[in-house]
Amino acid sequence: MTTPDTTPDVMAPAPRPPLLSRLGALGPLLGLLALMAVATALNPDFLTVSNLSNVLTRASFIGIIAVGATFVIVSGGIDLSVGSMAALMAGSMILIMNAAAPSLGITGSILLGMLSALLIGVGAGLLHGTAITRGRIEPFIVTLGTLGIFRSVLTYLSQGGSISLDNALSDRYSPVYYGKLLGIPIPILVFAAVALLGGLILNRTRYGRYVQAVGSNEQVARYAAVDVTRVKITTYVIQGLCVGIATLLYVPRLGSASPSTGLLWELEAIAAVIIGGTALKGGSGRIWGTVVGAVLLLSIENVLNLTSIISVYLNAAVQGVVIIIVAFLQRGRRT
Amino acid sequence: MTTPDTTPDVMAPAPRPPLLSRLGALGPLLGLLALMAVATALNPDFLTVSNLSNVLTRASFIGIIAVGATFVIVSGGIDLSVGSMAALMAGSMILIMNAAAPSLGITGSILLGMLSALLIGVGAGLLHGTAITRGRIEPFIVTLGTLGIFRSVLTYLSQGGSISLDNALSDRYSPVYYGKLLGIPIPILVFAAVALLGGLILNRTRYGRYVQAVGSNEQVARYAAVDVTRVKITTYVIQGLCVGIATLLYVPRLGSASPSTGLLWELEAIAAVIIGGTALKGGSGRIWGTVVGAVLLLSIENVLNLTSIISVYLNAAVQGVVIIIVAFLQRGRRT
Amino acid sequence: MTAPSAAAFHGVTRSFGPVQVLHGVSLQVRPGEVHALIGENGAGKSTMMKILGGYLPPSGGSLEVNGQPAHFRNSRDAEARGVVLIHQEFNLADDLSVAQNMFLGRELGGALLDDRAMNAQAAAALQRLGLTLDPRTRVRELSVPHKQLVEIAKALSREARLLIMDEPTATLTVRETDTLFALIRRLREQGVTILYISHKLEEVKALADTVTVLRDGRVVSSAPAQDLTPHQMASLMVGRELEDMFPPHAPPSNAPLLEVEGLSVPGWATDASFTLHQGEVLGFAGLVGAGRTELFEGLLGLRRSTVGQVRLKGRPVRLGSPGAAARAGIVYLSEDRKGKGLLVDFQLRPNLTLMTLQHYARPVLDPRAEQRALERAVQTYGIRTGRLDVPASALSGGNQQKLALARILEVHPQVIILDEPTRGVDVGAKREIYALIQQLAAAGQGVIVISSELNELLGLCHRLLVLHSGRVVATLEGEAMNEQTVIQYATGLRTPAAQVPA
Amino acid sequence: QTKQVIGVSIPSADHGWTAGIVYWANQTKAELEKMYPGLSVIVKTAKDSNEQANQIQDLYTVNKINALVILPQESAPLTKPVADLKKQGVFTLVVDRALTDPTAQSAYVAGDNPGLGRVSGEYVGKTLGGKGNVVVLRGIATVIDNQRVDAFENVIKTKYPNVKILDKQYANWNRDDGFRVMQDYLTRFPKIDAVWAQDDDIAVGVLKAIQQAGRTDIKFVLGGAGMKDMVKKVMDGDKLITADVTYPPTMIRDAMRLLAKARMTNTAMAKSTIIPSVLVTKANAAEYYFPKSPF
Ligand SMILES: Nc1ncnc2c1ncn2[C@@H]1O[C@H](COP(=O)(O)OP(=O)(O)OP(=O)(O)O)[C@@H](O)[C@H]1O
Ligand SMILES: Nc1ncnc2c1ncn2[C@@H]1O[C@H](COP(=O)(O)OP(=O)(O)OP(=O)(O)O)[C@@H](O)[C@H]1O
Ligand SMILES: [Mg+2]
Ligand SMILES: [Mg+2]
Repeated sequence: MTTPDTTPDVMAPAPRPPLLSRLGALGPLLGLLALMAVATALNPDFLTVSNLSNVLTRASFIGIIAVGATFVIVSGGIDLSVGSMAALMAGSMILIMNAAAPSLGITGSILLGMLSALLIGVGAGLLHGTAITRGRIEPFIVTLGTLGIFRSVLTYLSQGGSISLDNALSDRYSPVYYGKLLGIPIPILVFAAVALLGGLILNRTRYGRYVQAVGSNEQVARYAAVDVTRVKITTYVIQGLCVGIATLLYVPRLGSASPSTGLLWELEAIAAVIIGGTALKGGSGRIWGTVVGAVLLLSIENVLNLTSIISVYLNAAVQGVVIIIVAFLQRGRRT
Repeated sequence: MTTPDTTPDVMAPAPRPPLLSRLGALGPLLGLLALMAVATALNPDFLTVSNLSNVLTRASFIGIIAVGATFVIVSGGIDLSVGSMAALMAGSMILIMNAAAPSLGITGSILLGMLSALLIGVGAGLLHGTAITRGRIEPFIVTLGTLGIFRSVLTYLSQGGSISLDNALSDRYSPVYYGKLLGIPIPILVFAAVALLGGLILNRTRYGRYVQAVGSNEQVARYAAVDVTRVKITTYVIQGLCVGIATLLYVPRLGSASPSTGLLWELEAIAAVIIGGTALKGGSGRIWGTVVGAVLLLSIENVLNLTSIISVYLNAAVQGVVIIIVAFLQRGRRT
Repeated sequence: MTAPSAAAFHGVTRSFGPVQVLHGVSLQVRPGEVHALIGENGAGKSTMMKILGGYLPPSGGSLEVNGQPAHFRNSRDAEARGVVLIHQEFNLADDLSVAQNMFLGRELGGALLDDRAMNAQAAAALQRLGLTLDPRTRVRELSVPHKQLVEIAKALSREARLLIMDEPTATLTVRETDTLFALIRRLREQGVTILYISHKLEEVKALADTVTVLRDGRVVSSAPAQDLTPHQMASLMVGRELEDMFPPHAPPSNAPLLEVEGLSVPGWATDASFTLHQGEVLGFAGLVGAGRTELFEGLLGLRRSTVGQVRLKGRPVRLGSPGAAARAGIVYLSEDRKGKGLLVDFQLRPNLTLMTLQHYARPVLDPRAEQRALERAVQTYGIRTGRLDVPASALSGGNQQKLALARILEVHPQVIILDEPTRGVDVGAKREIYALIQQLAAAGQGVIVISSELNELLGLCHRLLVLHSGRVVATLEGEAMNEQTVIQYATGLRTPAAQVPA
Repeated sequence: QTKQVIGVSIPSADHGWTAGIVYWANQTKAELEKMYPGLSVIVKTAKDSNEQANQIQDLYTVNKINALVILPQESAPLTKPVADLKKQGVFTLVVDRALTDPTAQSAYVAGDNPGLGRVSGEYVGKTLGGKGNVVVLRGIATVIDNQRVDAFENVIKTKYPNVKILDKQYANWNRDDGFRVMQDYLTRFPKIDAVWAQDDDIAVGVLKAIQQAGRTDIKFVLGGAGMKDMVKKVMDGDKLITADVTYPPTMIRDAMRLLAKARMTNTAMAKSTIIPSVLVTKANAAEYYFPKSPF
């Protein structure tokens, strides 16, 4: 560099990040494409519109929850309770709908039920966020606790059995899952909307920037006048809302809730987030990665259903191996 | 060298070790004592020797695994696979014992089986550690993957059913669980030994110091010429060994392994570690806290079985509430 | 030269990605001398020293230590040859204790560690620096100057033949600096060679035998210290004549801007009251540990504190949190750049705009407007970086400081509290920061400066408050505002009998 | 020759009984495919209701099944997905757990959960001579568990009012929980006459706990489902395991056989077939002993 004596040297125009790290960032996508290629080779039906639409529809539940989990994880937290929360929401929602139907009518009670699911989500999020920030308890512990609590309450409500939506309600409500708009199943549209909105919030709004800052270094964020407590609480509320939205789509599908509803969804959601390239320690993350992660997880399951090359006992092993391979493909990003 | 020429007057006194944070450090212990008081009030049988010995014996499995988990977590990692690993070990161990009995004799094959469990632990630990350090894959993902893989392999080996130890072997081996030494059940003694050794290693050896340094600041550790890769791999090996030891005690109890063996042990082990005051993000931790955490978790379950004050459906809710309360008691420690 | 050089660089180059930082530097360090290395922020001083210390490999060229070629793969290799580096950015594990950090990687004891011996030795090493500190304290709990002293003690406790100090005094006040210098001189007598980096040119003049000036990754001069005045050093560094460091200041108005009454921060400061006027630059002096940092952290709700009353332009305000303070127009620059100042993993742009995002939200953030702001700030504050899209951690220490300063000034605050504003900043840039402070004051804003450099405080401030053990012991202005008086108050040699109401 | 694709969707082998289901499903697949050349049988396992719902959708869209045999993880959540398949023209044979909407199932091969509870209740009541203390270990919180326990309690309450149920806790159909819950029961209740473990896996843990405590007040432990080890014990005249109540995983075999026959020979199949839960005692144990099954 030939430097003029006085003025600071002119900045080079920001060049693009190195190719390798850009490729690494595409890791999960590459993983998904590779999986799709293998799947199609194993069973050409994989690539049919109806199958792909099935897979995406299913990925919507975990995917929507995982969008919320991305916020929580980027901010440096974790929420283990999402599966139980979904179960509790589904159960309460159905009970409320059934109870309200005689007085409010079908549509009215469905709307009331939907609203109540979202409210439970907001409430749970506030509870988590407050216990974690003001109560200064580790997120892992708080949400492990509520994992037990939510599921227990549902078990109590259902007296150990299952809670089913009345038929009339079920018929009116089921298009929310089974219906299509412009040929695309509604859950996929909702998933896309949630992901887009999530991406926009995380990457293009003040709040999203604060979430990243808090996850990167809470102390610095605090000194920079970021209201860390509010930012954190809000991530848990977003998580709760996302679980609520996923439950709104889940209930019309199966029309019931039981103590085993949503079991282990937390692991799947967190796995989707991390396969997507978000670091568990927080600070940075990307919604599109999470979306790819969720689709990838559900595709593995789908492929296993489509083929019978190996023993049924080994399904989970194949899933495990694929997850590790995909994570390996995108490891370039890590420091 | 003594004081330099310009003797400075004594500086501000060393800041007091704040009483509050010292009390906070005792949080889990306080929690345990409170729980024991409540338990005794609810059912005086709680404090009987035989009940306490039952509780401690059961706590041994999770406790020993949690000692290993403390190393992993302090170093900044996580191992989700411990439950599946235990199941795989138990199954393999039994199969090996059964197969070897005719040729090696009872005692020989028991020893071979025990050795093989420990070797599986070491192997799994090496696998995890290597994938995480050299493969640069998030620990969460690696061990989520092997969680599926280990359990699948066991399910395959058992064809979904259970694998049982032959009677002759079982009779010879069962004292390892049911036997007593100086009136104390062997699992409790082993737990105590593992905890003491773990505490010694973590707090009083070079290696333990490096584990903390790596978890606190990997870069600093690297600059101090700590072999970060080896330190990390070793924590997973220690975890594997601890799971192995726990399995050695587990198998003689029921003499069988099945796909439900060790389910969710990972959550219990991590919960024990964190209730004990180790931060999930790594850097510092204490084995005695982990021990208290494990005993506490198992005591909650025991108390619930000893009383019928509330609906069984709500057991998990009570557990959740107690966990959160205990964590709240020891929150003083957090920064 | 008869004896071989203690250390020598031969045409050493170093690049980070496409950006070349060192352009073939050659340098001889005579054994047993104190050799100062000076240069503007980002000139490449730390990079050179990291290479010598075994922390970074060179891209080209070669090194010699004691006449023998040196190819260090890591710092352990360098230490084996007696080369020890004290980092500019602290290199301590927060969760470990002071003693554990000092002995990390070379613990005492056999199979079991001998913590008692390590604690004793650590305490002794700290004592040599005049610091009485429980070696079992976790580093997380230390203040920045104390971390600095621990970092120094850590290096001193190793058997160094060649000791590299990268801005060891950036946050130390006169007394600690004096103690350190006494130590350095003793080490020199014992034949230890010292490579010393500092932006405090008076110190360099007082201490060094030889001064080497680095500019843009090239050595521009290497000469005996006695041949250079601090002013000449500065001119060599920036490559042109520097005018007066401190621009003349306009008198402040009499209108009070910020009035604080009865501020106490438990354990740190007791019943402090002061008034900042519009257009005033108010200094806070005191020794390390006097509680200046904590006082203002308390004021902004960053620590637990109690306060009688705070008035801004005569109106009572409540400053419960940094957010409330920022909304009221009060901002604070932390002395702890790495821990509290910058998001080191983030790029420069989000770092700069973190406190002013509302200006870029319409309502969706406009990264291009942010980028323009960054380009402006880079110009205004002279932030030197090869590229704009690097993480903040890739900036040199002084340039990180400028970025942190730029962030809080983006807020256009009324009251600006600056804790060590020129920490690690080169003379040229320092001058610009001083000018900026005067400009802000001239525009009617109020500036509070906390600094370890007495010169800076004396040259910059209208009035000076001295803190001792958490109490305001003096308010000085005019004639009374001189080095001797300040030191007397700060060390407690003089008591606040003559206190003027602030 | 008719060509038929039968999909079989069952829970994955996560405890003894489901392992038996998986085993018999695979055995029967081999048997039937050999017997009927035009037939192909696809066996799939699912870890939860949600996955099972996905799975039967995949079986329809991709594997193009004509008939489905399903042993639902849970009834309620699978009712809708099965009903959908039936609407698309797939013959749906539901095994063990009846759907909440009976019109969703073309045919039903039923295990008899209330029956299991009833038979168990009768045995416990009668063997105790109408008087004594019983502890109950439940399974996992599901409808099945409720049906069994309700039927059991009902028999005890109405027919044996002097038999006292001391407590009911979940043991999650696994051995470890059986052991732990029983250990605590033993601490808590000084006198227990009989244990209803409801499931043979739980009973394994219960036996170990009793053995460890060395308690002699317990007269017998009644499991359920017909696990081979337990049936063997009954056969051999074990002191504590005096009987068992079947809930045979072979019901999946029976269902598959019935369906294959009906489809391949184009005959109608009975709308509902009940596989009763029967009491296994020393007298009839040999009939229920399948040493090759994993269960
Ligand atoms: N890891 C890195 N990646 C990219 N650039 C870097 C990295 N480390 C340093 N640089 C660049 O190298 C140049 C020299 O940095 P260095 O830290 O050596 O400066 P310095 O002379 O010590 O400055 P200061 O006085 O501010 O401490 C700077 O422009 C800096 O941005
Ligand atoms: N009132 C006090 N009581 C006890 N210790 C004190 C007190 N004031 C200061 N200290 C000591 O000073 C140390 C650090 O103080 P610190 O350096 O943060 O103060 P400061 O005045 O902000 O320093 P600087 O002038 O460098 O900013 C603490 O570890 C503490 O031991
Ligand atoms: Mg530097
Ligand atoms: Mg300070």
